[in-house]
Amino acid sequence: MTLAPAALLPLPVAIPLVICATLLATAHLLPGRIPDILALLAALAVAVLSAVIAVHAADGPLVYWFGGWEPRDGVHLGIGFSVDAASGWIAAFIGLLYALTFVFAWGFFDRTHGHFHILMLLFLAAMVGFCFTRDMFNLFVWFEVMSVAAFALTAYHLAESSLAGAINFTVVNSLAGFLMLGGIGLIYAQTGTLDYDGMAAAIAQTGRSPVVAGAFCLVAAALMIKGSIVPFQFWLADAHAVAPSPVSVIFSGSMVSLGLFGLAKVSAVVFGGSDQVQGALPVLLIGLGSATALLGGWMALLQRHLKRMLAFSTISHAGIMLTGLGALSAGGTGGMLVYVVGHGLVKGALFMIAGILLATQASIDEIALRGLGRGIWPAGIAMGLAGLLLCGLPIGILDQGTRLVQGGLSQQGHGIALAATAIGAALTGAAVLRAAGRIFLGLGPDPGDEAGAPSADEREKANRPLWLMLAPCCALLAVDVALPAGPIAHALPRAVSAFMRRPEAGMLAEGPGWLPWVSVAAALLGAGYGLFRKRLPAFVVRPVSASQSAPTRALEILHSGLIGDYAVWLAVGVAVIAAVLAMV
Amino acid sequence: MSAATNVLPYAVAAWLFGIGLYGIATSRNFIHLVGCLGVCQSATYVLLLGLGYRWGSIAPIFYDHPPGTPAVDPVMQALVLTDIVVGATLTALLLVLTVQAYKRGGSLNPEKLRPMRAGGKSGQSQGSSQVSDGGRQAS
Amino acid sequence: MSPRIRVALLALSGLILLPCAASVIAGLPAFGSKIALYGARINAITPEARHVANMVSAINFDLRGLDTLGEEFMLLAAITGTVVLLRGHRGEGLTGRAMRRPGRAVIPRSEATVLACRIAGPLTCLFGLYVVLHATVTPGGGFQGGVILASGTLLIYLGEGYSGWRDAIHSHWLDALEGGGALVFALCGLVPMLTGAAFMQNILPLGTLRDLFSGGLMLVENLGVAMAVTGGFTQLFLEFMEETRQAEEPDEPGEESA
Amino acid sequence: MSVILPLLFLLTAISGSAVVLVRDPVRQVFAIAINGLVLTILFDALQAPDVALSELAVGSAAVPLLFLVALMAVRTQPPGAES
Repeated sequence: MTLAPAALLPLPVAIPLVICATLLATAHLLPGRIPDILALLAALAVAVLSAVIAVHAADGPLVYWFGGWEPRDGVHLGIGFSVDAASGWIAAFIGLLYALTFVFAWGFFDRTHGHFHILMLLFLAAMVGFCFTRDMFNLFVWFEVMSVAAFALTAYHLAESSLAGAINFTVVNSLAGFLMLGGIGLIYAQTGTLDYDGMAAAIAQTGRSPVVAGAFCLVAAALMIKGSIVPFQFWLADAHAVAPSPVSVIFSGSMVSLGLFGLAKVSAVVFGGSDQVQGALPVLLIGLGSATALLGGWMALLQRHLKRMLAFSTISHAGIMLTGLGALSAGGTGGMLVYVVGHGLVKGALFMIAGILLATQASIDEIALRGLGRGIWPAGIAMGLAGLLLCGLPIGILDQGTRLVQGGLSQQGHGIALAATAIGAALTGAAVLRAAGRIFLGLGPDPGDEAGAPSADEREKANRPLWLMLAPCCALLAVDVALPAGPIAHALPRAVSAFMRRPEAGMLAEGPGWLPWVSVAAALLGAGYGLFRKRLPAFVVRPVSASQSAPTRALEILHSGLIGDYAVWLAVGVAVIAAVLAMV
Repeated sequence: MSAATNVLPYAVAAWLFGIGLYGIATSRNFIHLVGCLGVCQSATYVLLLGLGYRWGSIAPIFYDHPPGTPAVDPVMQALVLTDIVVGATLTALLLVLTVQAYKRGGSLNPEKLRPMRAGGKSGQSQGSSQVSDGGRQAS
Repeated sequence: MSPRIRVALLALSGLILLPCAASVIAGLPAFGSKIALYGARINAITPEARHVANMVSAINFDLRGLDTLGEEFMLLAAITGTVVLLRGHRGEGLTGRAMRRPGRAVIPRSEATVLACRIAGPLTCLFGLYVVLHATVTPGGGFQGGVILASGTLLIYLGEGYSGWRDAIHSHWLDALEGGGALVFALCGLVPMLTGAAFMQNILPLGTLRDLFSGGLMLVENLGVAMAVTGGFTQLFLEFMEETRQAEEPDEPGEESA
Repeated sequence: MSVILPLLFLLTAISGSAVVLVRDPVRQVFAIAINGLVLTILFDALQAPDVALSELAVGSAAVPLLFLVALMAVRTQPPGAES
């Protein structure tokens, strides 16, 4: 038993938990650097163990029953973990992201008796548990642990905007938790079990049932709130913009996409047998995903507060991932899984650059920082590269994910969604490149619409040498560029078939090769327009600014920061999902 | 048992969630808002325990009754227990955030206390009132 | 959005959701007609398999122990977060001793209050211990008992006053209690693995049904939860109380003597 | 038996609504405590003594207490004292 690879499954969750309980119990006894070291080791252990599990899961999912409660007579009595290769690799990626974040934050939180590390390790354990579990209520538990750790981390700076952002985040995500629990209650009453496979079997036998549809509506809404899909996206910009930069790395790099990962798993595995749900999914996911990709990209372009800009870019990319899911094909889902990793790597690196600027230049405002980045040009190179990767420069794993998503979309004939993914990526890339040009090259002395965007002064402790902060950032980008495309493309079809519990498809289709280049060109054009507006002839500038000012103002009004508005949008979103489900 | 009794618990759960959401949407005081969130949560308790109940059954504790006596669903009760812990932790965290936000922003009204706004109080002008980790050390 | 638009939009989505909710409710089994297979199955086999009378405790500590592990650490996250957020501006060094505001009169408590709290405090703690220890036989368990125990320490606050409370209870001990309890629970999962069993497999002798010491490993886990919850909630109360002591202005009548 | 439960459900709906509709936070604390008590009785009637016990400890004691302390902290703190 101990030698079987399946016996490893509890460890990536248990190790961070044990270490964080130990840290808390001995908090006041430990000398300064011990929490840093222990946290780093724990994250590395999680990454290595998850990778080992993923390798062993290549031939089929590994299953583990907690407490030895294996199913008896077809009834699932206990909680199980079931890890396919894709889930294992995602967990390994999360462990790596945490390890590099701990390096990035080395000594940053040394006055808090390891409390920061305790919260981060809990966050890590919850994410891994979320990836591995095969029990619906257990999924909810990890969802909530993740949320509670995130709420506290968001407000860490204790400034007015970070507290208000944290309150919005907490209220909206708590409502998400309640919706999810309600959905779990319904599906449990209907199927009499909490195990994914048990539920799937029961749902497949039920046929069309309003209870199943209602349960899916509630659970999907909850996971979309976590994944910041329109119209649930409002909390994200408030929270990610104000969290400390190491925390934002985790939020944008893994928490948001994990919500969509959960949605992919639940809709493919649990609700795979419900024709009603499967019929509604393309409409719902393609529609909402495209809207999210465009809105997030547009909002990103309008920002001057760097972390807020990156937050909106995360929203846009979450939309792209959702469209990949909406293709309902092996290619789309596989692309989405690869995209999660690639996006996490690039976005994590970008938030680290924002943290570097906060620490070295004591500002996060694009316009205030103009030209101030010249002294730290290596960060500028990293930011330029990350911006190009973000909009689709055809190298690296993010590009591979993009192509697969676009391949899935074009195969299913979703032309509009295909355009939305290209435009969304181009807009976010343009925003990042414009900021990089302004900060590190001193271009663009005359800001356009972004000058009217919200901003706030912020500083982060400048107690770390530049190389220590830059090294994990470059490591993330290097991993993104260097991960070999060939083996991934080779292993993906099998991994996706295990993930979706479907028969294996052949090689996955890739999108048209010119599309990423179009995105890159559009991003460069957009960034150039933002930086050289003054030098362009008036007949170009005037219609552009005239046509964008009205929608810009409307969008700013929508993102009001008022929790009451967000609650209403939440109800609207649930109503939209319910209406689509009812009409199928 | 009438038809109304058959659906009453579920209707009450839906009602509680709805009115809690209405309270959140219209609340003008963050502490009041946290209370409304608790009402939304009590909807989940009512739904889950309602789904786990069976007429004429005992509590799932076989102390006074021998094992085998028909009992209600213990799984739902275990889920609600976890849910109550979630509720308590969320309430505590939100109240802390509210108290701290009140100290910084001087108001409990969501309209006045907003995250980063273009024309808002926490815009450019605020200067050194932002407390960063470094600032915290000095204080 | 103005409040009126907001309510209108909410009403509109409510209107859309109403028929959907109605059809879901109509599709559910009638209230009180049946329970799920999973629960019925647990009721049928657990008393024999685990020798415990309380099914809810059996689920929380054995069948679905992993959920409780997650829940325990959720509590730990929330309390750590609360401490970080409340102490952030107060400074860590000040938390060790009672803060007394100069110029703030200590209003003496009435004899009756002190006496009542001195009687009620230990009684509450005793009841909490009873609830903790009878987890596997009667309603209650580590969580409920832990909250009651923490409330018992609050009665010390009412009886002995703030500084008495701070003298009696140290923040570090509470951290140790909370973290230690969580650690005990997590180790209850890992230690069985060393013997070749599954994570959190109940490998201890199970005792006899309806006996105080029935349930094997569940008793240890229950104790861990009780420790973590007692430490956690006491810490929570302590930090919240500290918050009211920060006043710049003279005291609020009734606060000290409450 | 079949009369008590529906009544308790209705009472829960009423006391929950009261928590929302009482707009003054100080009075709302009492509404919250009463709501916790009503839920406790309902849970006990639903044959869930474990849940009732925790709702009694958390919902009608600990949570209202936290609300009271938060209100006290807000009242003793002059607005904007930290900035």
